Amino acid sequence: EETPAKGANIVVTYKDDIATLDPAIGYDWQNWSMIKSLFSRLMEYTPGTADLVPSLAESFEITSDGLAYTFKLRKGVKFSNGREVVASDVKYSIERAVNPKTQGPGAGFFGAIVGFDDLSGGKAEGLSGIETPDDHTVVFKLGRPDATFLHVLAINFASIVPKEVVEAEGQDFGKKPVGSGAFVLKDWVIGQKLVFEKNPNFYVADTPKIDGFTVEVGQEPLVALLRLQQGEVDIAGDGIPPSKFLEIKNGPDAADIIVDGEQLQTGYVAINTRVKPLDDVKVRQALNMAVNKERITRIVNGRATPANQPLPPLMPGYDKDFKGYAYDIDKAKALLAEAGYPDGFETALYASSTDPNPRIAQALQQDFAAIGVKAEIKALANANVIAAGGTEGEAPMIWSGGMAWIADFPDPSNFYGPILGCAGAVQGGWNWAWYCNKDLDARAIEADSMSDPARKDERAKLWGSVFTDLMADAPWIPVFNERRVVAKSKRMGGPGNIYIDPTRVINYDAVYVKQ
Amino acid sequence: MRIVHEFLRRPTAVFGLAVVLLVLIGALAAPLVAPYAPDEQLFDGLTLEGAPIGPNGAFLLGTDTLGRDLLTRLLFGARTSLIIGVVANGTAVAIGLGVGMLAGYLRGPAGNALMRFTDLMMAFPALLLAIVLAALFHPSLWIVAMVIAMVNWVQVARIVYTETRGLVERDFILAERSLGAGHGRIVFRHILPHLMPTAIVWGTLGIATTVLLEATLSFLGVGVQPPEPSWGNIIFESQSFFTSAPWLVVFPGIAILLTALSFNLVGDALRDILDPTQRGRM
Amino acid sequence: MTDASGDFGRTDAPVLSVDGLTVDALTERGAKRVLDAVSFDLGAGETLCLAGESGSGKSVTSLSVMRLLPRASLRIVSGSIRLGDRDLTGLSERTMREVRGRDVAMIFQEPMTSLNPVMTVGKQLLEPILIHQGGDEASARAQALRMLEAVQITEPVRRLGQYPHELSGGMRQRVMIAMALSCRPKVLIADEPTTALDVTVQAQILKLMRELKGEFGTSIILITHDMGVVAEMADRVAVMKDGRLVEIGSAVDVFERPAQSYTRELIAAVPRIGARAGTDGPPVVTAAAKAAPAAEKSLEPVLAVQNLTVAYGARAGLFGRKAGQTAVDGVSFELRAGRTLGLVGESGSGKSTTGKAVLGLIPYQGYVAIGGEELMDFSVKAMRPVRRLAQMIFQDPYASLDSRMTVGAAIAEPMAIHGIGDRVDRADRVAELLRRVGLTPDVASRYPHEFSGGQRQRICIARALSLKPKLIVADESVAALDVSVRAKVLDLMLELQETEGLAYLFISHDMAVIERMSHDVAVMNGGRIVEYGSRRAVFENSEQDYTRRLIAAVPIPDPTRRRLAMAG
Amino acid sequence: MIELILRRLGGALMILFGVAAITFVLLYALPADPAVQLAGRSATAQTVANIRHELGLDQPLIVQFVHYLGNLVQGDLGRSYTQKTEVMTLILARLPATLILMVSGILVEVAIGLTLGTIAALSRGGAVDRLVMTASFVGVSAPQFVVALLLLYVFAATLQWFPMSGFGTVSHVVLPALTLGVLGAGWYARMVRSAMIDVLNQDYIRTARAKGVAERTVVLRHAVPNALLPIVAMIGIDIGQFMGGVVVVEAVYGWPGIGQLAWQAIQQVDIPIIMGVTLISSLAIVVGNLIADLVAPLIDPRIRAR
Ligand SMILES: Nc1ncnc2c1ncn2[C@@H]1O[C@H](COP(=O)(O)OP(=O)(O)OP(=O)(O)O)[C@@H](O)[C@H]1O
Ligand SMILES: Nc1ncnc2c1ncn2[C@@H]1O[C@H](COP(=O)(O)OP(=O)(O)OP(=O)(O)O)[C@@H](O)[C@H]1O
Ligand SMILES: [Mg+2]
Ligand SMILES: [Mg+2]
Repeated sequence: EETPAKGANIVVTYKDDIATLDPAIGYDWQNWSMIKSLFSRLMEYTPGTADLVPSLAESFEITSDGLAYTFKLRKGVKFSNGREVVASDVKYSIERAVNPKTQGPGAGFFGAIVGFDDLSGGKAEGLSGIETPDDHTVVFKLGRPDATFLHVLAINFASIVPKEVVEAEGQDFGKKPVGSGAFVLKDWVIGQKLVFEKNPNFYVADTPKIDGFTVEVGQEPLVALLRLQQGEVDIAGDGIPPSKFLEIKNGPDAADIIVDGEQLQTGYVAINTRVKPLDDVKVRQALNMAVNKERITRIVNGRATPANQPLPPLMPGYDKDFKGYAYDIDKAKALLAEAGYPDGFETALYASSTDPNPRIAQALQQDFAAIGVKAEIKALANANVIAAGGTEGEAPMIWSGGMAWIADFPDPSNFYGPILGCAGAVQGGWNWAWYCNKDLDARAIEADSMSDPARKDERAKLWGSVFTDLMADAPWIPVFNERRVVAKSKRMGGPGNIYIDPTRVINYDAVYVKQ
Repeated sequence: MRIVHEFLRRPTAVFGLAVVLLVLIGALAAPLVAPYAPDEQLFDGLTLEGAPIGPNGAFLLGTDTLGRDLLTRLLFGARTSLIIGVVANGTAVAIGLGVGMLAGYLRGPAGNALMRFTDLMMAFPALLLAIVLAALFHPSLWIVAMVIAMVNWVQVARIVYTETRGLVERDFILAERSLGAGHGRIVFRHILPHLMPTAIVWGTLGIATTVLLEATLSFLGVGVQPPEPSWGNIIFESQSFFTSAPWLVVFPGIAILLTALSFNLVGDALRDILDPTQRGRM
Repeated sequence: MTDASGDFGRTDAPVLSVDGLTVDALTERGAKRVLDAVSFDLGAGETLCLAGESGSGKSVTSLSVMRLLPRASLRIVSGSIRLGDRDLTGLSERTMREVRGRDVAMIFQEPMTSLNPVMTVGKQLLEPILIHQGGDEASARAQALRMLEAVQITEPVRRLGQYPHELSGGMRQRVMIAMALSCRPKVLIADEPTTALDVTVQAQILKLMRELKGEFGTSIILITHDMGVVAEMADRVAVMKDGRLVEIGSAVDVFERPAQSYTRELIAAVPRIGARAGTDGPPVVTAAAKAAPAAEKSLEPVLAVQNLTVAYGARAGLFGRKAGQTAVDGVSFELRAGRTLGLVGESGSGKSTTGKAVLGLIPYQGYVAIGGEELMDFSVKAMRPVRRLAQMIFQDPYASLDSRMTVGAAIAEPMAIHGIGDRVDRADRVAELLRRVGLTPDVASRYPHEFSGGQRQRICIARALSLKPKLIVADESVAALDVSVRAKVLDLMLELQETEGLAYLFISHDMAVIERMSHDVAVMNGGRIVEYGSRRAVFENSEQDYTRRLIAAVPIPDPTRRRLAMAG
Repeated sequence: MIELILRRLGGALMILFGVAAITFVLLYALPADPAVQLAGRSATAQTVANIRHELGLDQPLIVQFVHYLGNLVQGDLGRSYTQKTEVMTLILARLPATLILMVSGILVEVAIGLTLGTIAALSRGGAVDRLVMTASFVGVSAPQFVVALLLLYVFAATLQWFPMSGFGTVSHVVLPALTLGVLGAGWYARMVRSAMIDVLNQDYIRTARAKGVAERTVVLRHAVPNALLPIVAMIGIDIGQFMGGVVVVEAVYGWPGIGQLAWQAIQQVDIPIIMGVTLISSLAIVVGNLIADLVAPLIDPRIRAR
């Protein structure tokens, strides 16, 4: 049985610079886990799982109509500047996340709270739906029941920040964050490294298990891996590049170095339902049947599992009995002929230009070609693909790889609204299939109002049916669920799932060095 | 006739020409000589784990990370790369020659304005310009070629400008003016031929760099689009594989180097032959 | 081969003795002999002049002695070069380096380019002293200063810290001499040391060399194609032709009793100043003109210049307008058909600038009219009719021909520019012009570099003639040529003047040439015409010191006459 | 001299203005919308609109530009969209690394180029010459990433002579500088070769030899300084290019230079950073050329006279 070594410091690398550690703004997978460790929230997940537990909140109560949540705060929790966390900080932090001036991307998550529209529309300064009867009690009033609300309070945007520091630092708060999480930021050398140190006063026992960690940025993944093999680096944050994967996987240290596990991710092709001839459901079904997903997973060296529905297997509501569209070229051709395209047609497939996405796009292209569909590849920078996807009638098909990141929280609703619901099918939206099914939208709302935890399973089932029913219209080709593969040094200990935590990627609070 | 004769007497030049012709023929006859289709992802082109296969009997130069035959892709890629390296780079040299020559010859306000414009273009980050231009005019081979030309002419213009300034001071240009020669005649008949050595050097040295620049653009998503192969993007796509699948970098690298070198050998020979003062010398 | 040293009958052992020196040039088509068994001795304190036409092997001889032949292309095949008891041909490069600068030193033709432009004069002067004599910087500096004083440079201390471009040509050549003599070499080889200099400066340098020779006891090999300089300087003369030494003997012997017809030709070709004293105008060369001496053809001037002023480098600067440097300042003259105006003056006096301005090649102020028409603006179009009347021949015939154009095309160029005739007509005219300047029409397809200097200048003349101009501005057009070639080109120009009625504005700093060619002479100094009149008046009764100095500085190709003058 | 500098600085301002204007228009023309990018996948249309408004992106181009210029005049390059930090801070943080890499890269480049070019010129037409000229082609055609990784594998991973990654000590800079040197030396070698061939044919070289100066000294003291002028001009150009960042080399060696910043900003359409880096590198090019012009007279005294 392993025991964590005391006083350890580890090194983590990333290629990209860390944009910001402001919890109201940070929204990429690198800073996501760091923000998690710097700040605390009312709710949290048990490390390595998707199980919600109260965190900064000691306890909470939900009214039976699901429209009011009352939280009792833990006493004596201090920000790293020494001040105690009180209820008004919670109110301030959420309001700040919603306030347009903050330019935060997460405002929409709080849409259920009363007063949201006024604040985000600039008509009010605060959220009337948050009340603080005393320093240790917070009450949220919702305008509609929201089954995901507890998850919402666990996402980064709901992190608690000290008002006086935020106001003093202004926009620089993201570089000089002050929170009440497991770690504090000691030093940030821009473009080089961030040094995190254990928060000795953290309210969770035995957490964190290391004294600190240093994030080195600007590190090419290939080089990071080399350094990891030599013991200079403990966690290669960007994972193992394709060119090295097999070498490592088949190498002698594989078991010690590689952590490989599922994540809440689905790689898909969005088929634009508003572009001819893709507006014909038969055509979309034919395309679904044309894709040889087995071969595509081979191209990513088996680091993925073929998918047949939008939800990844770990997500509640995943239907493991659903068969989806099997790979069947003859049937696909027949469907195309039925739709009036016996000789296929020409279209375009957009993809991110970072490896391996152009390769996957080319594999898809070859599969489409087999049924006569000539898809021109447009491998562009992410920003350009996103722009094309959000412009009506622009991109016929988009391969999502490189732009679809992990779910914000482990709930099926997070996989619907913006990317498959009517609300996302707007200019600048992320519903690249431009799929809008009012009926399904209604069912989604229905599912999300089942906020009673007792109805959890019922809700999951309802959600699952939304996704499987949607596949009849085939707005997506679910291609695979990519597993996350992290490389860690041999000295790192702990179960694999704290390195591929479904809600935080790397769980810095939980990782440790073996004695 | 004399040029042909002189040319054939130089072994290095003949070697260069042979390689250039070989590449050209390879490019043109790619569909006939290539063993496979250029974007055919062969089932047996990848190991079961999805790794590319090294050179062997079936795939003379190995396969790439999608299981395509590398030799085939190099042959087809020659088309793209020749267009980029020769046409795009050639256009850049031509523009540079034109602007530099005009600015150097005109002097005065017009020449100054031209040179300030060149300075401005020089101060402008080339890659950014390339990215934006390519993003605006959806990337296609010819667009990419023109974008590269737009970016690369500046340095040529600078050098040509300086050289032209020197030429204009020379007696034979003065003599030409004293004969009443018009500007066009002086520029095209008398200055231009003297700039050919510079043009040839840039034209050949720039081939390799432009071919690689195209690859950088592809990587940014503004280059030639997959699956269309180019030597540059073959390297770029798989450069991180160079320890696990070195053939993916080495062969296209050799192709670029050899082609650029051969053009250079041909260019050097032509420069010597076309320069009458060099005739008969070693 | 002559072994002429014997008949001079010196008893003391020669300092340097070259015997059977044979050098091959390596070309693509095999070896080409450039020096063929050259032998001569150099006595102590003696000045030996190597004369001969361009390409005869003078420089190769001197570079052989220094062992500085370009390794890739020239090779000593046989022969010996003995310095004292050592054969230089057999020395290692290392030992040879010790010889260079210490035992044998050399100065070159071009003072402008022979000094390293990015090194101070002082550093360059110190170099040989430190290399060959060792010692510390301070003592070397002291010696460098003494040398600068010896070559009579003004402000020697300041010069040490200056760069070559800050010195005049004459000063640079003095520095070269100081550098060469700084280690008191036994032999000084001077390859055309004064060719690039003004006559007046040349006279000073030659005088200096003579004085230093006495002071340092150095033997000198002086290479020159100027027989005047030979007469001025030589104890003995060696004449070279086509890589052979054809004649060697004492200066007086060679000048007065040349054994070879080639030597005679060389001496005869030298224009002598004062040769045309007592006559008006240049000699008549064509038979027709001799028969019917031309009357004044017209009174209308072909070229009229009034108050011509040219300033260089005037421009609007950030801090107000810059005036620029006035190169020509209020010059006036006129030139009639069939006549030659000689323009003389020392370097930088504004002669070329005047020449360019009257052809409208550079902006000017004042009045210039060609063929009675005033030049108004300088657009190509407006100037084109004038261009047909007036042409220019430049100093350097090579530089003024486009090296990438055949000479046929070059000669046809003016006709093409002015749209005269079709291809066939032009080809005919080119052939006719080539014949006219003494070349065969078949050379039309060759390139300039395939011709000798004299031939190139003929090509330039042919080009200038192709439009049948009335006026030709000839700027130093024979300065770059060998004496013998020069004489032929000058004769050609005279002949053309007689037959075509050309007017020449003849620019030269060589008083002897001006005397031979001109009807009238204008003397320039500092951008102004200081004296202007008929040639006879200017040469025989000059009112100006400046003019008299110019005339006096011209070396006279007669060893007896000049030395007497010096002694007196 | 002062007038020259003033005039050039005036010109530089014009150029910077031009660059700013062109960049602004080009970025504006890009189809990618920074607000959409920032808002992320889960954002509502309202959130996107809010962000666009807060960034001022909903204003007409000209208003945005005037606003930008107004701030620029006060030395304010704005704040990064993604990082919210002042662009000036971000650039200044990375400037030292960029400058160090630039200087050392150029040094290595020039050292290799100068040596090889000189050697080639001295053995003109010979086997060594051919070898060097071919090698210069290899340098020019080699993909940066591969060269960088190769050096890293050999000298850092295997031999462990140098650290693999990072910034701080002299040993950190060796490999990145070497990579840049190997890649850039080809151009220099070619230029030096032709300049040296020219110089070696000059009269003053013959003069030096005639003085008995050793061949080494002839080459190093007499020839090389005269061949430096075109190199200086080239260095001027290189300064600008390196200031814009050498993305690949920085990435491989984890070098905290401006290149990585620029690269990320381009991917994220972080317009203030792109603008800032563009302006800085333009400024560097102008300054680089100015320095080249100012250094030239130190190398060649003839230019001083002009
Ligand atoms: N590097 C060389 N390679 C081949 N041939 C050469 C070389 N240098 C000189 N020659 C040839 O050697 C011959 C003698 O040349 P040299 O320079 O000695 O003539 P010169 O008498 O000094 O003429 P000038 O008066 O023009 O200086 C010429 O025919 C010339 O073409
Ligand atoms: N392009 C130019 N720019 C500036 N100054 C010039 C230029 N050309 C000539 N000068 C200057 O003008 C003056 C006259 O020069 P010019 O060439 O007319 O003299 P020159 O009498 O022909 O001399 P030389 O006998 O040396 O040819 C000199 O002081 C010279 O330095
Ligand atoms: Mg000579
Ligand atoms: Mg002159």
